Amino acid sequence: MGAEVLSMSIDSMFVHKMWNDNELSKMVDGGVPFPMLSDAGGKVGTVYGVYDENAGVEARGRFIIDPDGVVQGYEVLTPPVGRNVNETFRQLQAFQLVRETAGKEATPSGWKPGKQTLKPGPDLVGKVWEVWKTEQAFD
Amino acid sequence: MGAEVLSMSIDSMFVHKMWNDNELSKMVDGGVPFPMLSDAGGKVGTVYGVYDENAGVEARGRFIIDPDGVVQGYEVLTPPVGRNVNETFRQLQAFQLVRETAGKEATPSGWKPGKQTLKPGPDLVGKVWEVWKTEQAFD
Amino acid sequence: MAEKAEVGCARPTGGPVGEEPVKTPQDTPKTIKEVRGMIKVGQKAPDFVSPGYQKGEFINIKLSDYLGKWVLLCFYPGDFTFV
Amino acid sequence: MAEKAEVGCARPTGGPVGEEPVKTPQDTPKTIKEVRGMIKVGQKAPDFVSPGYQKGEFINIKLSDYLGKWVLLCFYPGDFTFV
Repeated sequence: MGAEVLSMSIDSMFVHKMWNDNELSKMVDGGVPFPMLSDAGGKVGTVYGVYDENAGVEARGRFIIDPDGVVQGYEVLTPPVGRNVNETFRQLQAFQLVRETAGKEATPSGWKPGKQTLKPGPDLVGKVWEVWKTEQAFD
Repeated sequence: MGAEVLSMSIDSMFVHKMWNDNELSKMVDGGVPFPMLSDAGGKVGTVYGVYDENAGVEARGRFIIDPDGVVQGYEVLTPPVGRNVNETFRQLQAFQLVRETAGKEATPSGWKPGKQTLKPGPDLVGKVWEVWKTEQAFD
Repeated sequence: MAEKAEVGCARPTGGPVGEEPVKTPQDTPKTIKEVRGMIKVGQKAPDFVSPGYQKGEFINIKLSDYLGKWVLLCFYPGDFTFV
Repeated sequence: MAEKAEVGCARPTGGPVGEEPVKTPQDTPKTIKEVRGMIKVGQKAPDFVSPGYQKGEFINIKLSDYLGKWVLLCFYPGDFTFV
């Protein structure tokens, strides 16, 4: 999918190994392929704004970082609600397209690969309604 | 959908009116129904971490706030990439379900209304793989 | 909830209201400095007042007037932009 | 990219590395205090080093070693949790 995944929680790398071996490897063939990182004390999570000092755990924060090391997008959810992996892929593909076109194309609401992009420029100001319909965000 | 929408940018309320009348009302029947707020100088956006002082504009930040005024989830994207409104609805419905069940149910990755929830408890530790399959995140 | 605003020549503006985010006692001074003003899930959304436009009227909104309801607060780069 | 780690009895740990976030000159002192440490799109992701586990080995990772690649950095509440 064109991106390296890093996961992180306050659990030690020993616990990561146990979770991989005892549960995750039964859900994913061959176990977890990416690095499972350990952030004891939440030092990294604090800097990223996802560490809850009272609970001592990290929220479901997900950060998309481009090849220059720049944060392009992020999402944070409280623990009981899981992420939508497809939405993460959609956003990653959108950011990759914007980068490949050096900003000449932008991806409107609900865009996914194969759908229409917009080409920002003076002629488009006030005319988006002529070239793009609201329904396109939902199809 | 069970939530009040507030939109906000650095544009004045006069510009909001012009945008509504001249473009958005051609895209949405009857124009924009919710309040379009004005954050001149980015004072509110600064507190929410979405104001870019150099560009003088706000990123695409979206915050889900529960009836107690508590932030349950948020997402921030750079300007060229649009949001996915369906994903916002999915998350809102998930947070509402967690609140209605007082945390007795949690929504796994990729959950949407009608799909299986998880009931956290000691018996489920290490056994998620028995009751929930990774493919369920994508169907 | 939305208070109608009188409009003069000055462009009205709003801003955050209320107390600073609560500092938990066990925070070290360094931590307080780093997390101050940072939005966190599970914590109160910072309150604000803001002027705006809705259905033909200029209004004033205070976020805390929406207590009891779910709120989607959406920032965007600007009117007449493209995405 | 991932450096293999020797494991002893102490539980290893990591943390943020590198400089503080750059302060833009036009910031007032108040603004600097409020935005310090806040993650913002369009700005550099704070660098860090962290120990971890991958495919049977204990490793050390530095975020900045991934420059040139897209990275998805995913935090979660804890191993053996439910969602």
